[in-house]
Amino acid sequence: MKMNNPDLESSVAAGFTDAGPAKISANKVSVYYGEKKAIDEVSIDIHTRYVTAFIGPSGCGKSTFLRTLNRMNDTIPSARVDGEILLDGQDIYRSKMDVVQLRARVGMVFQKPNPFPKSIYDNIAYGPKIHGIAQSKSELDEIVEQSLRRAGLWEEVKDRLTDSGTALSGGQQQRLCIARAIAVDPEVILMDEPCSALDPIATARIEELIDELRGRYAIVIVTHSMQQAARVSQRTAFFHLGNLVEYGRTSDIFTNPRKERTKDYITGRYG
Amino acid sequence: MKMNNPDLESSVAAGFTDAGPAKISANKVSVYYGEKKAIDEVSIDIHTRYVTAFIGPSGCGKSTFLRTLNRMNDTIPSARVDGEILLDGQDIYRSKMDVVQLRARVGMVFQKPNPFPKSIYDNIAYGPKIHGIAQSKSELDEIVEQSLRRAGLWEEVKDRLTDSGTALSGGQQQRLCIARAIAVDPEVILMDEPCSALDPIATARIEELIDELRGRYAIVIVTHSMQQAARVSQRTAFFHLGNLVEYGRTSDIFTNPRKERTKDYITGRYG
Amino acid sequence: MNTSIPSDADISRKARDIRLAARLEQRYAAERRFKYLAMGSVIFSALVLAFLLVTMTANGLAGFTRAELKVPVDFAGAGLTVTADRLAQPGAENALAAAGLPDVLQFAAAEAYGPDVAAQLGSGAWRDLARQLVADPSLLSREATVSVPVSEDLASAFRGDGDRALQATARRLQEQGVFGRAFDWGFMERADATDPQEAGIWGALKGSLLTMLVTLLLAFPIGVLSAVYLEEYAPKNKWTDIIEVSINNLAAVPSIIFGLLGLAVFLAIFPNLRSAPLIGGMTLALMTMPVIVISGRNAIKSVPPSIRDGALAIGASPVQVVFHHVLPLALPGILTGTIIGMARALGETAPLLMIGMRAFVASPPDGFTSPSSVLPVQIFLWSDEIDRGFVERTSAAIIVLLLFLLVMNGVAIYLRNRFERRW
Amino acid sequence: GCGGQQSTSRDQIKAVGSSTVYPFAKAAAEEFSRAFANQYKSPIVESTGTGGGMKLFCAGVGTQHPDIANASRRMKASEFETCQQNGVTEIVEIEVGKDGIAIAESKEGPTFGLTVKQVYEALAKEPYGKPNTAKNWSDIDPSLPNEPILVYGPPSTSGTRDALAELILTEGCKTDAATKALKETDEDRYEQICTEVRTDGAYVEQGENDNLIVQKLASNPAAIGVFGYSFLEENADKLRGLAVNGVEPTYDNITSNAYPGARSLYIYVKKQHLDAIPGLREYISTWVENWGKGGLFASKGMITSTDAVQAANSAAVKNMTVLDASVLK
Amino acid sequence: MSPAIFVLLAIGLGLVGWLAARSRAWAFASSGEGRTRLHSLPSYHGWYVALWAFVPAIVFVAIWNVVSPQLVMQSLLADPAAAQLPDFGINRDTVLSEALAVARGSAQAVFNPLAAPLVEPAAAAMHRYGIIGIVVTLLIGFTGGVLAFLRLKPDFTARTRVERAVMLILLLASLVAILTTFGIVASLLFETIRFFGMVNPIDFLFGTHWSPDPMRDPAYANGADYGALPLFWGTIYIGAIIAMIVAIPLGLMSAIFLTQYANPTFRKWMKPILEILAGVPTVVYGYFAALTVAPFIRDVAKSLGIASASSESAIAAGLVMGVMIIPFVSSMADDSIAAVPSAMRDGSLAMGATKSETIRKVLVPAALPGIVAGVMLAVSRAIGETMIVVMAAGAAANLTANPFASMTTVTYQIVAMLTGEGSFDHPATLSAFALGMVLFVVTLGLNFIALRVVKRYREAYE
Ligand SMILES: Nc1ncnc2c1ncn2[C@@H]1O[C@H](COP(=O)(O)OP(=O)(O)OP(=O)(O)O)[C@@H](O)[C@H]1O
Ligand SMILES: Nc1ncnc2c1ncn2[C@@H]1O[C@H](COP(=O)(O)OP(=O)(O)OP(=O)(O)O)[C@@H](O)[C@H]1O
Ligand SMILES: [Mg+2]
Ligand SMILES: [Mg+2]
Ligand SMILES: O=P([O-])([O-])[O-]
Repeated sequence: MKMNNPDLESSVAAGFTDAGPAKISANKVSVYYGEKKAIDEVSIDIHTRYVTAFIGPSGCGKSTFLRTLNRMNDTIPSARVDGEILLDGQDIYRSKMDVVQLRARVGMVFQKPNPFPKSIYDNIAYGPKIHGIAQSKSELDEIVEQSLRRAGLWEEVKDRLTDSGTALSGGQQQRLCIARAIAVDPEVILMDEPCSALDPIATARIEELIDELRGRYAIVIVTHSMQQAARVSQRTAFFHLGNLVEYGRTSDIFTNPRKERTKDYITGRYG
Repeated sequence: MKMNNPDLESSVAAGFTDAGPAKISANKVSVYYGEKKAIDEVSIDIHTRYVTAFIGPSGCGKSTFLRTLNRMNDTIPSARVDGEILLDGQDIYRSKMDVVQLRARVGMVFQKPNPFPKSIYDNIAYGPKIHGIAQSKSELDEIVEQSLRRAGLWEEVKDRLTDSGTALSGGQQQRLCIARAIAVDPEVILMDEPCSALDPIATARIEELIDELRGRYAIVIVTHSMQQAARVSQRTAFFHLGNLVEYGRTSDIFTNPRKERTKDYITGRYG
Repeated sequence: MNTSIPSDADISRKARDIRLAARLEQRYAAERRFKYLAMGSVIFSALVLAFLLVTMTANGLAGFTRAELKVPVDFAGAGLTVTADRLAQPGAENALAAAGLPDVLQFAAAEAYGPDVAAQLGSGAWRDLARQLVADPSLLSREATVSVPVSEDLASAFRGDGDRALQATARRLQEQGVFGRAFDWGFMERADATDPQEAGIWGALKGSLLTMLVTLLLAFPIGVLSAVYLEEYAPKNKWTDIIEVSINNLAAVPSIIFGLLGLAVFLAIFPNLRSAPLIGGMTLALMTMPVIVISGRNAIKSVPPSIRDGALAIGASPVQVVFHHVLPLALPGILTGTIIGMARALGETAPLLMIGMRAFVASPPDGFTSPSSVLPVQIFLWSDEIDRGFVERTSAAIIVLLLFLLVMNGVAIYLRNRFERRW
Repeated sequence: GCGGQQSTSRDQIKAVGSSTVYPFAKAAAEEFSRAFANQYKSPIVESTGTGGGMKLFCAGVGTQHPDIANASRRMKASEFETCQQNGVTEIVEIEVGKDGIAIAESKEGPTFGLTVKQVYEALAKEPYGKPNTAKNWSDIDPSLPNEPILVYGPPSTSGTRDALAELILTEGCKTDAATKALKETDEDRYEQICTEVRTDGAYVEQGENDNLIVQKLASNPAAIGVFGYSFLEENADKLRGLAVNGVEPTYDNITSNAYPGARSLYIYVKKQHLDAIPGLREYISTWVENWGKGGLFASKGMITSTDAVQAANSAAVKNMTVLDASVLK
Repeated sequence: MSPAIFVLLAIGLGLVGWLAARSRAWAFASSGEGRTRLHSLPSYHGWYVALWAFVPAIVFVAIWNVVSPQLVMQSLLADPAAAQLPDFGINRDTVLSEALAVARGSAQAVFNPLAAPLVEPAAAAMHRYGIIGIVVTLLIGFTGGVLAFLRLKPDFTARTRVERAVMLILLLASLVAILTTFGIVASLLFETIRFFGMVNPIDFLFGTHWSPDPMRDPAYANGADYGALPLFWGTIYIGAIIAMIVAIPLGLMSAIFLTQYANPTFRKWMKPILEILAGVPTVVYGYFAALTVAPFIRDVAKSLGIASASSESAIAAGLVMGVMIIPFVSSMADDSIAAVPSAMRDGSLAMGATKSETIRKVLVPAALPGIVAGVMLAVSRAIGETMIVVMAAGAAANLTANPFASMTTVTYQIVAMLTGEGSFDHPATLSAFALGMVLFVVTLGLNFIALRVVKRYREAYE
């Protein structure tokens, strides 16, 4: 399997004794849907410098856990979260937490590209506008261009910024969604199976992009493809039945899993 | 990787010089969506004795080709099929072909379980009823029970046959759909990623089931999981960009692919 | 890489966060304003409705009552030559009239309260009395005090309007305890009349029932079937577009134009059926059908394609797919559209004016082909009556129409829930 | 079968036409069905407007066509022509009474009398050919109240409006000699000057719903209304009739034609239907029996015709004298 | 012989065919060694034969229903008793039809003595032709059924054939809309052409002065009095502008509250309650507008110094009409907002948008086609409304933008002209048809454009 964890191979075992403070730190987080426990006391630290991949069989709670990180699960009436999630040391589930601001800091990209039915420009400008990030039209233009550039979409769309975002191809749409998330300059970007609806070429393009964004943002990516996790991430967390089974350097997880369950999964005994 | 091709390991290279006539035989089949060619001159023989897996990256045309085998693509107005597909030697695209009867002979199970919003009993009984397979109520009961048994669902639902099929769990629903397909006693069963919406336990249950059904029906299964293909199939066809790149014994494909592209895919270089 | 030195990115983020926080106050204020505005609209609409309903009920309740005078009548001594047996047969009322019942009543009233008051008995008072006699033939053989309606003049005098002398009379009678307003069950049993005291709503109500039945029986199947055709089978071509445009257009065409169509086409084919519920129903059906088609198509569209695929894949034919799976699932949605369409048809006046349903029909319609009025037209006609007694009757008729509407909606909602539960 | 349209019998009388005559026709129908309860079904009376009624009436002879047309004006020659063309050759015209038009105001309003000239000047679009600039009554005549002109009246499609134009506006218009002379030279213009009503809001067309006028007058004492006399009578507690040319709109004044606003009401009967429709003769007789002074129609607000007219029409009913086209215009 | 009997007969034939064919198919299925698999279910065989028995029979019944009365009539006229009949005309017809009615049993006794002797022969003739009819119906139905029956065999494609018939019925049902459209055009066209023979279409469509006088001699009908522009303007101003200014925000905001903020139970109750607003008869709104709203508006306007404010105003009618159509807008908007994929909402929320920002900037724009459709429906309802206009807006054809002026609308004029005093050969009365035609053509045009727009939009979306 192809690995591209450049300078990090030698650093300390990921997630547990890493240098520097964690960007996001979850402590014994449990999530319930009504009566049903979907996540069971998961503790994990996420760092800005790495791309962290969540893998695991379908229904193991990857998406659920991801959505707790920016409180998107607030939109599901039956969902309830226990435990503590710290963003830069502050609990995001404390009562005074401002969800709007939180989500500006922790952006999200979804499985199915969901551009707004607006122009490409407006798709990107939406976030900066509502948050009042841009002071002027030219500043806004600047932000739009830069976000599209970072998402590697600028060259393809610069001549048709007024076209509808929904008129783009699937891969372009997904990059548009990433650009949209970047535009508010978040600190963390969460991606829930961002490539599962895309063809291989588009997928490759997104993977490259993730690699380029690494370091600037803490990136968490959920994927069902172990190959993808291996390709893009430096840290991997393996979930199973709502538990975090193993978390560590991607290279270690794939070549030398410590738990039997991880090994079984990696070698395709299930999933 | 776990392989369970019991007695067939020693037989002749699959699909090309196999003993006995093919159940389904496709000759230079091309499929177009409007202008776009989604399948390019695919020829393949499918035999009753094996489970055949179609693998390949997303968008390569697996589903498209599968749907040509029971003319489900008739429901897509823009789809057009060239070439010839023989079922027991008869072209299913000939003008006098009765599509309804064809589909009774070639059943299909979909990616997302789609039970009818009727009782479990009625879900199974629907097919036999419209085809007039059962002559009496008791005969129908018999068919329902037997189909559920074969699908390994009987024990779980026998006490609640009047409950709605949609009230079952995902895995149960998918088995219900398989039972529904079995109930009309088809000759071929086509499955399009039947496990991709299921959890590992349900997946394992379905895989077992496929193994039990093997030999009685010609089974074709599309999957994006190479592990799954390896586990359940005896023959594997690898599609890429609308082409059938390689077709042969599953063990050969996974251990000793003849084409470079197959190898790249198997080793996770893309997809 | 040293994480303790803040990077450019971190600095710009700090600045951003400050700006962001500054705006938050405003944004939350906007959020609250928006929410209250939205809530306000709902409340406003509900209040208007409540206001309308309350005023209408307040005005209309009186319409269910009428002024009645108690008259002692000695039937035994009046020499009515009608036997109790005759009363059991049809046409008993006319037999009583022929036997001089009106005069007997007139006489009894004059005896009891003087000729002035007797002159103020309702013109149809004897008819009421006849009905009472038919209901209780034993009255014929004894002396009894019966309640009968009075003339509109006396009734309005009772309200404090009109003639001063009559007002005094009314007051006097009321003090005697023989005059007052009483609930008028007959309002729900009689048909139109020129005297508001005598007018009833049953004729129009029955007309509405018959008309709606025709509308439903025509519009529902045709609407559902065309919705099925257009959504499931129609090839995407010019002809389909034409059908689609005509249906959308028909849903938007002002109702009066359907009246013109009914006049020019239906009444040309069936000239004898002017004013008949059959023609009214056919006209309204054309108006209702497109609404059902449009909502039906939406309902059909929202049935997940996976259900169709599932059925097709086990060898169901396209027709079976639709009739076994799609339609039952779409039914709740179709019913919703049908309610909306039928409710509109129920309240429709203008097109029915064109096809003669504004006729004065003094007896309830016998069937689909006999002349009739309908509730909204009756309301329209009564609202234009000279007699002021009709003001209350009009409001009462409105209440009846609204109740009809509620019952219709209730039935449909019940059916909808039932169907939803079954799946 | 119900397919054959030519030969079906009808056992109910059908009358169509004027909304003005409608209440009386209803009353007649009720009276008729009371008297002949055993014999005949009660008639169907439909208020279609005079024009609509004539169209239906003249469409032909046969059970699918009405037997009677109620009219608040005389049949027009053109309508008669249509009748003839469609085989309705024997029509009996019966003048049943009169409808007074009355000008009235709320009892709370300022009392004043008007002349036809003043009414004309207040309501005409172009009094004597010049645009109407009068805003207040006092603009027309200083003796009138200094109140804005606001008149609720019938729409141009109604018979009452026709009567207003013919019986009051044209009379007022004729008081100007120059305009009167115009009749000879340019009749079209003359008609326009004399009958066209202003549309700037001073004259409000109030549909056919006279009840609403009454209520609006009550809520707006400065306004006056024009409508059928029966409404004034019915609402005598709320409204007061305005004297026109010094004559109060009372029953007697209208009957005697002293009050300048009364028009004849007619019913037209298809003689060809007399033997075919059961009860038709009797129904017509009901009209005759009730049109007297103090009769049923009078109590509903109809103005009785003069004795001579009544006598002539009674005779017409008796003999079923067929209408002669030459009297129509 | 009443037509019901014939219909029952045809149905009976069908039923017999159905039963026979079905049992025949059962026999196929269970005969032979083991079991033969039929192409179609037995009940399809049943339906196939039933159709062949029923349809020809019912077609004959329909024809016979038209033909037989004439045959009866002929034989009746040939009867000696018919010699005394009056000459042609209504009397002759009624006498004949009375005799027939009595013979048929639908009347007890004759009103006209002449009819009495005809009753006997009429009954005889009817009986005769009734028998003939029944025999022929039976014969035709039977032949059809038997021929169909003989075609049955195990692999007979009964289902395919029956389904073809079903498809035909579906197609016919959808053609009703086209027929209706033609019917409307046909019923308006003739009189419209007559009208345009009297009044120049240019004058009519672009003239600004509307004061047709139905009482005036049509010879003096002057195109200048038939300028319908004030009517069109009034219609648009009241129905599409003022009413919409009320209905769109209130309806939309209600829908937003109900879908986005309210809890599900509140929504479940409130939605049908709001729909009652649309069901209140318009006469009631008319009174409300005329007696409560209009005077209030006049007083407010007067106090604001608008001297020209009349108590009949476009704004009073428009406001009340707007309230009336709130549910049209809110229902449709509700549905289409609820139908916006939740991915859109999630996308926006994940950007840190507040709920109202999400609604205003994402949900509403995405739901716009549905909302627009609802608004279109509401506009057409408002345009078609008459009663409120009659009662609250006055009837003066004013071409002004002053909302406090009195105005009138096309539909009101149609009703007024058609139910008024004027005769039907007068251009004033005929103008109703021309007005109707204009309305029809305009809505048709709008719908055509709407279809185009929706199509293009859809293409862009998917
Ligand atoms: N809205 C919800 N209400 C109730 N249960 C839910 C809801 N969403 C998810 N679940 C359940 O929670 C569990 C975890 O689901 P989740 O979507 O997080 O899994 P996942 O790992 O993301 O799976 P996948 O790979 O299929 O996306 C599953 O059992 C699922 O059925
Ligand atoms: N209805 C359609 N109209 C037009 N193009 C289509 C349609 N369905 C599929 N395609 C295209 O045809 C190609 C093959 O699609 P197909 O669904 O067969 O791929 P697949 O191998 O099944 O992929 P996946 O693993 O995602 O299911 C793709 O490029 C797809 O975009
Ligand atoms: Mg997930
Ligand atoms: Mg697929
Ligand atoms: O209805 P009218 O003809 O009397 O106005």
